[in-house]
Amino acid sequence: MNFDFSDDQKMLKDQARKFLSEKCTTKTVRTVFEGEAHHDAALWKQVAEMGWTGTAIPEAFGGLGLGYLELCVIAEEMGRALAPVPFSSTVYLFAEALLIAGSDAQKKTYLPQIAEGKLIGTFARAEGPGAVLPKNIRTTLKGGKLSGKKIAVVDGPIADHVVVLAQTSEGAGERGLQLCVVDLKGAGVTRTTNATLDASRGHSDITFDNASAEPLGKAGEGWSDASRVLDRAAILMAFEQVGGADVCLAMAKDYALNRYAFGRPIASFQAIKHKLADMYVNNELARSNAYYGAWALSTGARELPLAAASARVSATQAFDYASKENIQTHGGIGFTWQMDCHFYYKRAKETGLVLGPQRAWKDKLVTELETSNA
Amino acid sequence: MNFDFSDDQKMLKDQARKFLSEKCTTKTVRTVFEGEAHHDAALWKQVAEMGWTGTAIPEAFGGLGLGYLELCVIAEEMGRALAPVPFSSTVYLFAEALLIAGSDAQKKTYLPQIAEGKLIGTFARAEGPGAVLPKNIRTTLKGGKLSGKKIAVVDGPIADHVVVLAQTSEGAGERGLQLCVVDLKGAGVTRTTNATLDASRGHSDITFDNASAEPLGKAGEGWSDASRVLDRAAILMAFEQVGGADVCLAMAKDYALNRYAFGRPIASFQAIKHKLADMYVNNELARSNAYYGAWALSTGARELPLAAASARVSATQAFDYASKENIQTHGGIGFTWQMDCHFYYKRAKETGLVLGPQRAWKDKLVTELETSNA
Amino acid sequence: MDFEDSPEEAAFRKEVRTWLDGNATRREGKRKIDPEDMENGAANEMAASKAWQKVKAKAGYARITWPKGMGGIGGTPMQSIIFGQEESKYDVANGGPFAIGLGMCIPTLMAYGDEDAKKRYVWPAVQGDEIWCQLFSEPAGGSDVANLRTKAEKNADGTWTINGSKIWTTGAQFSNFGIILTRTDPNVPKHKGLTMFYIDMKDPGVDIRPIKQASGGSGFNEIFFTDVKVKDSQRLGEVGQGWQVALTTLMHERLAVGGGTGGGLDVAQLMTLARGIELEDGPAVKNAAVREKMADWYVRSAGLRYTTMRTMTALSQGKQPGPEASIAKIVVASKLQDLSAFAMDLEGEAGILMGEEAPVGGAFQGGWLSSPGLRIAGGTDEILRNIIAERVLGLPGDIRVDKDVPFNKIPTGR
Amino acid sequence: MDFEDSPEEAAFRKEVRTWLDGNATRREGKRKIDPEDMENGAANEMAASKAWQKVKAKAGYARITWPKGMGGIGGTPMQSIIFGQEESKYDVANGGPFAIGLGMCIPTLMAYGDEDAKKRYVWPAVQGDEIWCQLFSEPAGGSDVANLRTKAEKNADGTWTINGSKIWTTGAQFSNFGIILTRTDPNVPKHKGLTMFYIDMKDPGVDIRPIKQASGGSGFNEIFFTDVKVKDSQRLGEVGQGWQVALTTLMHERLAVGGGTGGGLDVAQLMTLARGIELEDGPAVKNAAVREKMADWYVRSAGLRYTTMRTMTALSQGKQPGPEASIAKIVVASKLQDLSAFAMDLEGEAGILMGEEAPVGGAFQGGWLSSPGLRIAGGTDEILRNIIAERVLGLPGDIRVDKDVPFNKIPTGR
Repeated sequence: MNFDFSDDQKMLKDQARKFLSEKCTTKTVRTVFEGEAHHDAALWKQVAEMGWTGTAIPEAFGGLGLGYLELCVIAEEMGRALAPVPFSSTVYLFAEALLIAGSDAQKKTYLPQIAEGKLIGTFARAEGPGAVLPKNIRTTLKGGKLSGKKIAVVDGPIADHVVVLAQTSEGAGERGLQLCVVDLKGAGVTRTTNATLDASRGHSDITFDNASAEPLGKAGEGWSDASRVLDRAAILMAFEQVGGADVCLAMAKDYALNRYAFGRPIASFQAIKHKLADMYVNNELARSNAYYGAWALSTGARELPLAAASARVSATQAFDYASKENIQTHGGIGFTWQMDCHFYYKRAKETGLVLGPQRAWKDKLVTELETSNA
Repeated sequence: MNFDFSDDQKMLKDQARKFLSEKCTTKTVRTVFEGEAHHDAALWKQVAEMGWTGTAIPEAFGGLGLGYLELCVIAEEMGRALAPVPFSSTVYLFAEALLIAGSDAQKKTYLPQIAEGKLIGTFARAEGPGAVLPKNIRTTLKGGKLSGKKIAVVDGPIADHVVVLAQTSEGAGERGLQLCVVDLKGAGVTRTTNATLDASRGHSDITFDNASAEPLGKAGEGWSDASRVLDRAAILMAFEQVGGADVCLAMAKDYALNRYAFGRPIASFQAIKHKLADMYVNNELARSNAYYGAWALSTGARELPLAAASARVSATQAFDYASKENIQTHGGIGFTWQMDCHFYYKRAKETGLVLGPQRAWKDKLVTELETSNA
Repeated sequence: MDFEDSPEEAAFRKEVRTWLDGNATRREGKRKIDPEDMENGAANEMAASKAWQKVKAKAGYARITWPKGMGGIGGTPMQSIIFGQEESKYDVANGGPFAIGLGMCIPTLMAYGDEDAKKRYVWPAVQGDEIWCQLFSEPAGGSDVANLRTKAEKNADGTWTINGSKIWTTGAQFSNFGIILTRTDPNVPKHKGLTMFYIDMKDPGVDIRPIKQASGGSGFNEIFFTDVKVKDSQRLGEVGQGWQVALTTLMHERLAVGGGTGGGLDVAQLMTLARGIELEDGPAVKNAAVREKMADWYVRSAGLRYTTMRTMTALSQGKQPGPEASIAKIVVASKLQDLSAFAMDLEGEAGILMGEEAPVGGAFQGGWLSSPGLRIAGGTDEILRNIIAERVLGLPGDIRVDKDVPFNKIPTGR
Repeated sequence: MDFEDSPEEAAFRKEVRTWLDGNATRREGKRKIDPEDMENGAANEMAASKAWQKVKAKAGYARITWPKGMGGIGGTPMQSIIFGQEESKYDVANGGPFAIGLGMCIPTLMAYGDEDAKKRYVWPAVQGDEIWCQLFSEPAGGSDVANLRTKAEKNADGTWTINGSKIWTTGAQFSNFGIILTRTDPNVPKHKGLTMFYIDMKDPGVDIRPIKQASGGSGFNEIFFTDVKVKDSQRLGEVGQGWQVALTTLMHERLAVGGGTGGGLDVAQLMTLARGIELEDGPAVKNAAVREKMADWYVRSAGLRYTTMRTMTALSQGKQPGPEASIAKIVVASKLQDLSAFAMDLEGEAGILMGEEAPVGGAFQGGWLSSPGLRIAGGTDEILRNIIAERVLGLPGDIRVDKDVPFNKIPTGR
């Protein structure tokens, strides 16, 4: 029984924390949040130089070939720092889509560029509000040409390429779905930047009008390919969420210990003590679920889909609770723009929706349970 | 604007409380709870002598003809006292079924007996676990003969008559449903007493084997008749539940003020203070919803079904919370048999299930909302 | 039990309607004003508010419960509720900027100010020529309001000099005057060393800076006072009696804020959304999880609505209102946060969008962004629970370690 | 990261299996014992427990972490977990009645008892001949354990006389001995006037009465002591040092109780129920509200399961276990109450039925009835949150008004 990260992995985590605590302060986050840019290009460059974008990419494709456990510890630190860089979209989504569905040639084309930090990639699935269902995918792929519209694509404004879930024959539902890669600088692609809750990340609607697209994986397998991508991304994102939730708890604790009311630290009032205890419980449960996800991801276990849904739901709930009760613990000052609390409140929601809402993951989780103890 | 009970109604309430505080102590409840009997016959006799069973029955049928607001204030007191008598089954269910669907002759036959306390009646709908749906009503009524089985009928062990929801032609669903009255002492009726959570009330399964039954209301209208009965009963029961919830709050408050830990009343710890504040909020909201139900019931307003569902859901939630957190406030001693806390915990659940579960009422509530702001 | 006016109430309502018909025009639906705008004092709306206030003052409808000639008719609380119900059906700018001044400051002035002050300030405030703000909260205060540090020092000539800062002040930027709670003696226990004054907000020593909130808006201000001179005649109440004076003022505040309904965002809007959204098992409005939530929130909203009716009934019977305001804010603030988050989850990936791009015009994102503030402003959830526990249920107060301790000896954080 | 045994662990597991195969028979599914019965000491199960305990003691598997010859093999905590995992697959009565004695009482005796006492009591307890119980809680105590009144007064001949009562004692009715915390000096602060003894539970002055619980069972006892004489040699630790001694004992308790999983009633059983129940919109297992709840509870159960694995990993790395036990009980107890109530609501009118008549044999009614006790026993939800806040997060303790106050001057309720 060794349900823990190795000493090397912990060392990598410490390095990542040290690096980010220097290069990615909340001032860094605030600059992107309040500025025009959708990410911190300098930080992104350095992250790539550290080799992090290639952590789980096999050496054969220019990566470090370290594996997913290493990527998990880095993800947690990126989450703690609210790093305003297209890491999750490029590494958890785009790169994984290629690893799952890409041909050898496609991997050779794109993965090395990701490892070198030369390519920002993302993933586009939703076309409107509500559940993403096979029959609701109206973006069509025909003869290498893509037409349709995807909404709220994370890092859309700055991405070079996008993997798109598209329909190859109207009305075919799941049977007709296929993934494809599109160069966003190519003809027939229009991007409109979204106004979103979390301005420290960029999002955009992307319209395709006969844009050139190269198929990724087989027609008819687009839905299951996308699900596998999301399962992996959900686990990595869960580490970002757990990292963020832990920072919220630390902020709330630090404030409560140093803020005095009625002559005593507010941390001595049970209303605050028990609030923070609940945060701690949620965060620990979320961390443990994320660990199980990490194990499943790193071993490619059969339990991966259930582990992914559990990690996703648990981490989303923990980050939501910790980020909102951190503001509450701070009181009025915590709701001011000048404080950092709201960055976490907003990132909690962004990370909780960008890979699909809790609701959908819960439904998926129970479906997995039905089959597992059927 | 006069959203309150009249002085006369309040006086009636005070009388009821005074009467019950003398005649129905928790010792009375405990005796029934621990004994063989399913109700306190002496108390039931006195309740009838007070005329309470005829409160809302028109004078023409031997009642006091006071109206539903008067019945509501009495219901609240019965709920406070956990009165172990077949009041709700006889008055809210059986009598209302007759008032809603009975012929003049039927009213003349049964209502005076109820007013005089000579008849215990009840209402039987469910035939198994899960939702009660028209297609699940398999008890059949043919040529004045009833066959089938109803489960967990409240006060079944002591009732003289029962109103049963039955199917008049297999597979007809709602179109075939009809209510009917059955004499439980008649041939073809078998009762098996249930072991239930709340031994201060009796429940039984009732099997009908070609038992004589007189139709009540029209065939095809049984479902809507039953719904109307339940709407009225839900409002009256909500007052019982609000009464019970308020007692739980009072018990918790009294204990917390007089129980000392660490040299101070436990009522001075925020964990307890805020728990009781939440109880208070829930109880006030439930009371207000119940008042609205009382208004709708007494005026026969169009909003009755929505008001009933709201009162039902709100009161069930309040009583559940207050009864369980009252035990928690008491700590270990509150979980002992010798204390009264558990009577409320169990009655909260009994009242919350006997007219159908919260879940079903919530669904009904939203259906009403859909039509109202359609 | 009925929802009808009593004969007297009906008569008054009729009278009010007649007057309103003669002085304003009815409108359908909501008046188009952005509260943020309002708070920032958008000039035109401000002008309209002042004009309408003047008309009401002359007719005695500005402060119905106040005496004749002071903007009132010596009416009952019920009558002002009735006026409010009717007024809300007309296209008028009703009262935003005057609520605090007339609701809290002027009553305090009337209770503790001298005759000259009343002559000078009450009427201009009533008819909307002058706006007042309330200056109690401080960065170090928060839930512990009396823990304030703004100093007022007495000068040789009998005047006072005020230095310090206040925070969370609504409408300071367009206020003419404010009542300010200051510390005049740090050597006595917290509540004993306070004194109340009123000041001229246009004094050069008063520096007003808007506070940007997490939601993006700036409804509140932080205010810095540098050597602000005030006459001793601007003192309200005795030296050292400031806390007692403040209690008069605060009595009204929680009721005022408590009214907040979270912008009316509720189950109705959730249902509108749910009707337009498809989930795995069909339309969201038919989804059992959505229906369960809608029911949970509906019974809480309905419960509050009918609790208010019980309060109004008490009022019309001449009784004191209960603690409903505290209940309302506890219920409404968390409901707004939970309901908005739930709706955004239904919207899915589109849930992160704001404004016009977002479903229902971003109503839920707006509610979700403002809800943390609603859970804090005018008493946090935790303070309100304490208030219910202590004032309604009569449970003991929290253990007080700062009791009888001189203010300057009370432990403070970093 | 893996779930495999380390080579050493694998070797030990193999060794244990071999031993078990030689001394017991494997079984499928759960062993049929009713915990209530167990606690009431059903004779046969008790005999079986004692017999099996003797076999384990001889082999050194009774207390694996203890030294050779004392029922152990000087093993690691991980090794006792491994033994437990393997033992649970065999049809043996494993250890119910000895848990408290060996887990709490005997370690205290070994730490504070004299050599004669250790010689006399340890081995009989280890091999199950003698059972011990723990006598700390009192009616006046509850969460405030040190607030106890049972008196021990020193007699002229150096012996002590104990009078008073204890409550919530598990297994007292079949215990031979107990360790008891008494007050020997009421004139000093609460924690300073306590002294620990061990006593003979068969003493005529010991009156044991079972406590009937709201759930119907009687797992606990109330015990009255009338002039119970004990020798000074039965004192554990110095006079007045009883609280320090008790802490040694209590350290273990919360871990013990915390393990409680609420009878294993969880999402799996809820799904079984949901598969068999029809709702308005079809099978309950397909109902979105039911699915949402199943997911909510599943992630909490799974989170606990994997948290335990993190703890075991820490153990196998020779680290101290964390505060998971407190987390476990907070999560499990409320989940049991909520999940059971939810299931009963699904059952509808049939939800009030108990036992065989009820769906799933009344499993959920049973869980619902016992859950309030689980939220209290071994530390209430509120106390556990305090423990996490103070011991894990390092937040300040509650304000202590009884600090430094002589016990007999501390305010008490009616």
